[in-house]
Amino acid sequence: MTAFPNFEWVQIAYALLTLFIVINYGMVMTAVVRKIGARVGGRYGIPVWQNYVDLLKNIALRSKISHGVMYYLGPVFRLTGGVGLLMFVPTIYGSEWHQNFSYAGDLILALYFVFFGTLGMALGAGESGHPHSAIGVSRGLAQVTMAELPLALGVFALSLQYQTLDITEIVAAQQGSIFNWTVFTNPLATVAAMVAFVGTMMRSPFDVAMAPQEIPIGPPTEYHSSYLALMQTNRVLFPVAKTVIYMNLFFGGATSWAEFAIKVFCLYMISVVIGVVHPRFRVEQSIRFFLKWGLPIGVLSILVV
Amino acid sequence: MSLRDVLSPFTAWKHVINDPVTIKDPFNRPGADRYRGFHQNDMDKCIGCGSCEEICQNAAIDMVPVEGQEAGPGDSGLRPMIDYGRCCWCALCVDVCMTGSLTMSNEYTWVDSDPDAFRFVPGVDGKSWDLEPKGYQREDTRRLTGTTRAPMGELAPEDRIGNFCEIVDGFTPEQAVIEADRCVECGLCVATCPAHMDIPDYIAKVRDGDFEGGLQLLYETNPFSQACGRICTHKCETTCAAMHEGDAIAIRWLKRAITDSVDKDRYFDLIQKPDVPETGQSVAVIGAGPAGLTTAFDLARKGHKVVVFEALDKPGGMMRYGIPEYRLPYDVLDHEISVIEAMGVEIRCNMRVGHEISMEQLAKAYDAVVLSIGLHQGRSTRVPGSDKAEAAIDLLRRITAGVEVPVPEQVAVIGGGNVAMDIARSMARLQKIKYGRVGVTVTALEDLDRFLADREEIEEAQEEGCVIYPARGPQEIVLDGETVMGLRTWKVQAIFDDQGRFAPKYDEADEMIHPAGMVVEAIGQMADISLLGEALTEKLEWNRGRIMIDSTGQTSEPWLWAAGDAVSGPDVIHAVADGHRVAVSVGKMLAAKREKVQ
Amino acid sequence: MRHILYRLKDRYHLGTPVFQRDDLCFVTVKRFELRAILTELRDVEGFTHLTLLTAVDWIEEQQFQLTYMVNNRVANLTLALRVMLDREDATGDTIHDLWPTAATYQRELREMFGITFPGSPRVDEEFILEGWTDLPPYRRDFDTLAYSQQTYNDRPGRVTHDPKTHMQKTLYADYPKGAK
Amino acid sequence: MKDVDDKFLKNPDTEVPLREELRPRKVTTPDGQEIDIDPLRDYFCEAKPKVHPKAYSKIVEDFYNWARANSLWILGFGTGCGAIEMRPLMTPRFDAYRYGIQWRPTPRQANLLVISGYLSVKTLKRAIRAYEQMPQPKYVMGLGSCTINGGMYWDSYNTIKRLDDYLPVDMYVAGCMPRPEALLHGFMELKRVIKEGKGEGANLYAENFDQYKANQKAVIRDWDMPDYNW
Repeated sequence: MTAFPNFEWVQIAYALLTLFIVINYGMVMTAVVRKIGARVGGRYGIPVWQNYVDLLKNIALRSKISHGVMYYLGPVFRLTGGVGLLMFVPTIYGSEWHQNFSYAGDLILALYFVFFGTLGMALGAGESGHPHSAIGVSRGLAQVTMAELPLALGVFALSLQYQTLDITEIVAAQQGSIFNWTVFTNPLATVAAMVAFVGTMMRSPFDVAMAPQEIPIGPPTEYHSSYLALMQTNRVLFPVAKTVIYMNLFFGGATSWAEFAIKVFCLYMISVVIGVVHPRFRVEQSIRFFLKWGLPIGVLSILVV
Repeated sequence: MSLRDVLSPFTAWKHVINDPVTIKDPFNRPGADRYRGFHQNDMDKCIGCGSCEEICQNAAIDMVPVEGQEAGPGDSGLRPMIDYGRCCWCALCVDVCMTGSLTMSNEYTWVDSDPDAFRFVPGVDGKSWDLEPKGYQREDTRRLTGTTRAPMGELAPEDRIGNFCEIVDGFTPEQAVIEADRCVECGLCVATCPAHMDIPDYIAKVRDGDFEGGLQLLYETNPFSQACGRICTHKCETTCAAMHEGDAIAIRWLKRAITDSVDKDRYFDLIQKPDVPETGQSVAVIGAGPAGLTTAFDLARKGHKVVVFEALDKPGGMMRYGIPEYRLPYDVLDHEISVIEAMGVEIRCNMRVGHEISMEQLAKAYDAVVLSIGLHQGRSTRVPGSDKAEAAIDLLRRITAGVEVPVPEQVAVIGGGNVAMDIARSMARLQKIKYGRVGVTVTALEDLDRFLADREEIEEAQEEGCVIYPARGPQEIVLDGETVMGLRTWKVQAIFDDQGRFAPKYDEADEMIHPAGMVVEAIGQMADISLLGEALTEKLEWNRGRIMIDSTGQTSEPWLWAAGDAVSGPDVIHAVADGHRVAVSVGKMLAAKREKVQ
Repeated sequence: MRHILYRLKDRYHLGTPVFQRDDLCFVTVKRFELRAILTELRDVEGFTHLTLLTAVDWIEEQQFQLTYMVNNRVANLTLALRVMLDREDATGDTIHDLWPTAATYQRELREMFGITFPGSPRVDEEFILEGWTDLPPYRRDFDTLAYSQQTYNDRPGRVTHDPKTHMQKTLYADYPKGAK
Repeated sequence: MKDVDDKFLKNPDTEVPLREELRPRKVTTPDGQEIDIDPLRDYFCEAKPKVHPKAYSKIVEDFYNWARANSLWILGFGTGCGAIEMRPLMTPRFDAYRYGIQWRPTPRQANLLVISGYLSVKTLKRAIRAYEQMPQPKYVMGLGSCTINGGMYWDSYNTIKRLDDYLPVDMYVAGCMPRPEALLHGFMELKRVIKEGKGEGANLYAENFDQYKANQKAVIRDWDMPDYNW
């Protein structure tokens, strides 16, 4: 217990509760967002409960086939990435229940988890035997790596600014006034990170690796039934978890579930606002975009700090 | 990539507050007014001609018998069943439909988990769109088949009235091909034709220009094709599918076109006696009319020896002596009979049975006797003075025979049938030759549109100057001593009583006197059965004054058959049909007899 | 167009040209001169584009007709050369070295008509059909309906009736029909 | 039916040789090792499709069926003309997504194979492979006349006439082609069938697997794949 000074067993239950709330929140929110996107396109869009039905349907499928151990582990890793990300970030600041397992230095861990899922997918999809999966994975990884560069630089600037890698402390430093938020105290780093945010939310114009019309259907080509259900769960969990990090790092975190819901939604909408109206970049285009815009801003933010 | 390119897409966000462009209820959207949706078929209009089946490029249509639709005149009793596993909704079937019964609704949704469910008979298998008024209908101005007859030359009334020349030119081969091309070859007419000629088949031959092949087809069912090509009552044309679209196909004239187009001498090459062994059996036929000669033709081709006894000078029966020359020229008839004679039929003219030879002799000398004596006695109106009236049939015979007949300046004809028209027009010609003008009055009980005569006969008679008074009942032949002065008629109010019995009612106030130097009665004919002799007349069974026969034409005597007008009414094509029927029956009897001998 | 034909006429055996439009002409040429004419059209007259190469099966004459349609884009002229081949032999001369696209057309003709073009690249490989063992399907002696019925199942249960015979059966079954 | 030239007889079945690159053979690896390869075996998994029982409890099965019906994922594989009729369904005009219908680009994630019109033998081969890769339960919908009885390709030398000879079909939509509305009707009807628990085409396929295979092999002459490859 010495390594985890403020750990208590009950936190596991609390964390599971957090997970539950966040997954459901993600389920509904992504559906609502899709509906909004549909309205922009002049459509009605899916019912808000459609995600649940799809999830249930996938679990209800009768036949499953496997391509080996890594194939199994792919979605598991992927989900672990999402869950882990959420678990090591304080979801609600100041809440004893939803503090999760946040420790000093966990920012690095969180960044690792952002990447972890994609890596897991790479391994799993690679084993699925589908030649296009591997291509999709490599394209996806290339793009994500490039998108993470500005984030890493922005986070570096942040850690220089706050002189800590503890997310809880970063959040704490932003409490009090809205002007304490990093977005005002360090706008350059925020911009750099937000470029990465848009780039990694798997939305247009940066979702070519996942785009069904591209290489069918990218990494998850071979995934189906409960594997796909796992991935679906991650698809709703992961963006929320990622948004939570950004919220904590740059937008003062959340002190209640209501604030959480609103802030996450608003942040998420940033990528949506861009995504639903813009066409996709090709992989090399988006990489060039990150190198040309994201990277200099990130470097600049460090220099400014 | 300019800043504008980045920013302008965001304007699309304004749609988020607009109503979606999505169709809110896609399940109840009607098709366009003229959408080519699922088929409808009006059972009352459909005649089951199968043109839709024929035209379908996808073999999607079957003609099937359905309950409640019986075959009958002009209706095959079949209805189209459409396989929606084949249909591509091109609407050719609707466009070709001869009656316009087949249409399309604008309904277009039909899902089912049973693939066999998509076969249905529109109009029979109830569907939700059966009464849907919208949908694709054929445009009235557009027809895939021609609607008007090919033109044919004929003599103008003023050119034809002074002579007995044939009126109608007949189709030239080119015209015939054009006319034949209108035929959809449904074959509804075949059932209507008493002789069930292969009408669509020979029309197809005409269309292909194969007149010789057509002639052979004609002779398979009708040895009087030349005559029928001119004077047939062409009942077939009343059930022609094309009449729903416009003019019926000129089936009669097409038949004539075949017979005219083939060289007269070629007939004997094309129609040859089949190579069958002589049976040694012999048949006597009484009367060389169409029924008798058809029987003779058929039996001779089966290898029997046939002798035809004809009371008059020349063979042909009523076709020669009842039908005026301007409708059926004698040389055509002579040629026709010569073809029949070429089968080995022997015709003995001027042999009146009962005079030169008796029935008993015939019965003894021949294995079978066929009685086809026709109707050569005119019926009388029995009004006062009718003993002074002439019988139309008698008059016609005298004209044909070249006997001098009295031709007064004014003639009154009683009757509205074809014989009435024949005598009226014949007298009109004689008047024209003698006096230079026509003075014929035709009176009949019926209204003009109920006349029994063919429409064209009536019209042509009127063109030639005959005056027709419909709905007038003869009351008296006005006499001045022995001289006929005219005909007195009353207006007819009703011909039949409530029970449908013949009981004319007259309006006595509406009286007319038709001045005439001759009154001709043309109200019907009957057979002269005196030739049978008393003993045979006693022995035979009778049915309302007619010899009773079974469906094959056999009388109650095993050796005697009866055929033709005397048993089935005045009509050449009926007589031909009778002839075939009797010939088969006789042939069977003879075969049985042969077997018994062996 | 006519000038071009005049120029060609002196040196080659040309059939009677058929003008379907002012800028579209069909002309029959001799097989042994085809290559020379095509080369000249391409290099001298500016017909740089091979629009299509197709065939017609004149089974009655026992011949295949190859149609080489070339197009002069600058002058907007289309000239189609017809070459007749013996149907029994059915061997054409490859022109894939004049226009590389011809190789694809020739593969198609090989598969659909059975006309071979020795020397043409990949000409014997499958083009559209897979595992085809029967007559080339575009040949006129290949009966596509019969093949289809012998190969692919129809949905059973369909019967049709001819109005004429149906009426005969129901209305006058005992009438002696015809002398046959 | 049209007259058929009964003199024409198609070639008696001659074997179509396996393509060169698919034959089992020995290859030498760059490091000199000799290995046997059999492309037909190496490319595909082999497991015969089996009949999957329904869920143990009826309530659960009904619940599952409800979910399956309301989450129809369609394999976006346009085999014929009807593929063009699906576009308006995906796009705002009809917006089928609001009914829980969406198109997936991979058979692994699809439940519904829409055969959108005629199937040439060549396409049939691909359609069968796509169908077999779909997870159970799976459904097939046939669009238009062609899938029912051949449609306008009834006399084609290279087009099958009855889809249900080769795949178990759950729903047919009449038309040539059916309009998008009719297609939507078909989906709704299919939903009803699924909810009633009658959408068991996949089990039917597994039960009559040999029959289906025989039919498929009768027309697909170059059968260069294992009997089952899902």
